[in-house]
Amino acid sequence: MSKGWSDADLAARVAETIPNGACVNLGIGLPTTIVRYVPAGREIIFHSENGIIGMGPDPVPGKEDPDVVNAGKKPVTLIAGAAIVHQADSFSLIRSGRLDYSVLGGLQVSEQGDLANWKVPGTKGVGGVGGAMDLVAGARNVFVMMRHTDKNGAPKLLKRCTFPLTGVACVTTVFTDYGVFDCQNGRFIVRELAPGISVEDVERATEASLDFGQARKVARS
Amino acid sequence: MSKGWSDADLAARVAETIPNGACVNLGIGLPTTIVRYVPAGREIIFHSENGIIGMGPDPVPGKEDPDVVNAGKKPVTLIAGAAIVHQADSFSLIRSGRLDYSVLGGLQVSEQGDLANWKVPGTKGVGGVGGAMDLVAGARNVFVMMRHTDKNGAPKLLKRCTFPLTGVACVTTVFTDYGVFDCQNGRFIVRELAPGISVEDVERATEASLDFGQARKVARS
Amino acid sequence: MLNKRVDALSRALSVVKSGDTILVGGFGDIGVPLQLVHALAELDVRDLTLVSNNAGTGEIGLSRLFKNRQVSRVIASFPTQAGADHFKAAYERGEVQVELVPQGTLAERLRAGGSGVAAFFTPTAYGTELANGKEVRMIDGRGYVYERAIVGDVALVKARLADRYGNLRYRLASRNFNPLMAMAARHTIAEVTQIVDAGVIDPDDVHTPGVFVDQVVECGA
Amino acid sequence: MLNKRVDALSRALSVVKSGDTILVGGFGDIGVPLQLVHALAELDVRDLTLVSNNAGTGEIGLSRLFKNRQVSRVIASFPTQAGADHFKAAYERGEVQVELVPQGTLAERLRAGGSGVAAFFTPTAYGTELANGKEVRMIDGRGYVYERAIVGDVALVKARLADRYGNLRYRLASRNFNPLMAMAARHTIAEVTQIVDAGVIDPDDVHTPGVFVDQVVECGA
Repeated sequence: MSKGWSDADLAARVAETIPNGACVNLGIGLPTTIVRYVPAGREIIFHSENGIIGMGPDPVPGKEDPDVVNAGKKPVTLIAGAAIVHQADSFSLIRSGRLDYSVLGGLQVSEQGDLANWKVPGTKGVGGVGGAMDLVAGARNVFVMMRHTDKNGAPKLLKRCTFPLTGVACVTTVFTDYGVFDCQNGRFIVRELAPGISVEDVERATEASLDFGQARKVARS
Repeated sequence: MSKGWSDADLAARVAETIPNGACVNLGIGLPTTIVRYVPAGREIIFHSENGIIGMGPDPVPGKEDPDVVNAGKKPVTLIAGAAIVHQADSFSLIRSGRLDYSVLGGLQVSEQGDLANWKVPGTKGVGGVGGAMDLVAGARNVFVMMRHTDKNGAPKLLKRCTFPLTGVACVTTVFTDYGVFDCQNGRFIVRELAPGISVEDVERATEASLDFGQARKVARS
Repeated sequence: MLNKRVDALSRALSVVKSGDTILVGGFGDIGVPLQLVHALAELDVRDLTLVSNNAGTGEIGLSRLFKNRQVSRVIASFPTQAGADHFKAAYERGEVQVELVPQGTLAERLRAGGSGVAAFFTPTAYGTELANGKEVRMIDGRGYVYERAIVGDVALVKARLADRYGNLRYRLASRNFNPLMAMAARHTIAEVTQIVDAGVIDPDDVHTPGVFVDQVVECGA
Repeated sequence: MLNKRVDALSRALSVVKSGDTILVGGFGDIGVPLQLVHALAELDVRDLTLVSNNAGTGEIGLSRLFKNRQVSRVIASFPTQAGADHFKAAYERGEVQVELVPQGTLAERLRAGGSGVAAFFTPTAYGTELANGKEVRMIDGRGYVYERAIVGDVALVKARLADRYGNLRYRLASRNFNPLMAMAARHTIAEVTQIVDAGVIDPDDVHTPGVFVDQVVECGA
């Protein structure tokens, strides 16, 4: 199981992609760990849907402030220069294109860039959508961060999503334990393969159309 | 010319009508003087469309603050407990029914409660509407404060407005130098006549349908 | 003298009737007016429509309203968060209808309700099942969903500071939905940590102007 | 390190091109970023669409843009205020088209532009000539007018304080349209009295989060 990226590798890989000065929203779960991997010398403005602009590093244990939490209701900190807004202003920022990047988890991504990440059909209960639909509708770049296959080994990069959609043609790039995949013109362009992952590994674990381009050379060298 | 109310009388008469605790917007011109006539012991919250909630009395000469002005861009003061909001929140307050009273000037009012107060047809130029259309659409009670007739003696309480409308069926009560007129069910109910004004004076100076009710008795006694 | 202070939670809540739509501030359990909600759970009012981002966790807050079978309808973005067992049980018993709304759309519908805006077009949820049955419109080549304003009967909000006019100030990320709930209800009750003299909150520092607040109850932290 | 400070007005304004839509904060002359506007009047850019509540008075502020024949279109609620002689002359020369918008509708269209909301239904102006040719809709028995969002190319705003992130704080009623203009433009330049260190403006006291601001110029009072 040493093939491909660990969760920490993946978070670091996404963090590395985000340029200095960007405004970034981190979705619940794995994406929230990205805040730990910002390269030295780079300043990123982290936004949280509940009205924080300027989240800082994880709090020192015992120093958590109950009124400073992220979208997952986990304690966070504020940078000097943070701003608080109410939920409508927070989503004004999201929908009006002020988020350079939204990083979310995913259940399925289609080669058209559709994302499904809020509901598994057939599960009991009403489900919950939170802010995901607004984030994918509003952010300039939508990054999906997920395992390349589901727990049964079935592909999650698909020709068409079978789960209820979060957004249509909204995904920019998918980061998985297998590599980095740009979503363009109805196919995934393979930008990078994780260490130990071969072209064949990716082909075997992917249903969607793939375009290896220069990554094929890199992977085979 | 001692018949009827002076401008100051009129402002005092409107002020007297507004109950304790009401939130009130005062339009440009004559209505802004109402703030001087609030009866002792009564507390009124005065709103200004440019984002002030809680205007106080006129400033002491020489102590004007250039950043504290009313809708007419005249210097005003803030009470202890005032709040400032931006223009969108200021009009949220207006349109959502938080204004108990809006007091505006008028050019014409129809017996259906239509108000015309922003544009005289045939005058040169594009005109300016400001916040008047929002105020009459939003306030719970719309008070119009004006001379009973125009400068040529022509009636301003009409069967139908001939000038461009500010709002349709929006006026609650008209206060003129002749008296107080509630707009109800397609006619003006005369609530009160100003000192020295007779029923005949009002009938002669009014085109709209009038209902004197008990005011007729008062006027003739 | 105007004074919106009320000493007893139960007295403030006497405006609530069975069948009402109740708006409750908070995001997860952060910024929820717990004491007001707990006092509401003691009252014999049922068939409530509850509008809030979440639906309570564990044994506190909104959970109590579900446990007591007081809620017949929920409008929320994420009612199913971990620990929302009383909500889930009520849903499984078939007692509660749920309208699931994307979080930004929920915030915007409440702001519209508090702004006299009847409806709007948002890009969020276009092409997803949460737009099923809704009017859609192409505007400048992009798909938008028609969404209606939400107006509640009573809002329950939590703030840090208030004054006798009802001006409110929130603390950090506990602001979240509270200002929107306060705007969107016909009657707003604020549970606050501390009531201060009028003027202590600078006009530039008021988060929710008192004109949106009807009653204030001081409850400590 | 992120730093939105720019030392020269002219350098900040180098983003403006002929044909642009320019949003300018202020109500009358209060809160107008005079130095930015005066510097814009020195540049060889024309055919501008100007969105602002008013259109300048006397020889200062927006008047200069009309005097220099740089404006071909105005969207405003009250361009004809006393003293707006340069605007009036430009209008009479037939150089300037005017779209007259009720003030609350103007504020709301800007907020919508800054919120990713494409359009909305407002009760303001229903039944008046300012709704002529516009879509109307009956909602719950009341008439509403369909209004589109305004998005500008460049916003010029005036604030009291800023920090290097572009967080802004306004002073009293000079706030007015400034936060809305800042939200509604693709590029926002703030003229501020003073730039302070990051963290000096408390997160709860930020009026416009820096994510809506691209450049800050310190100009003194």
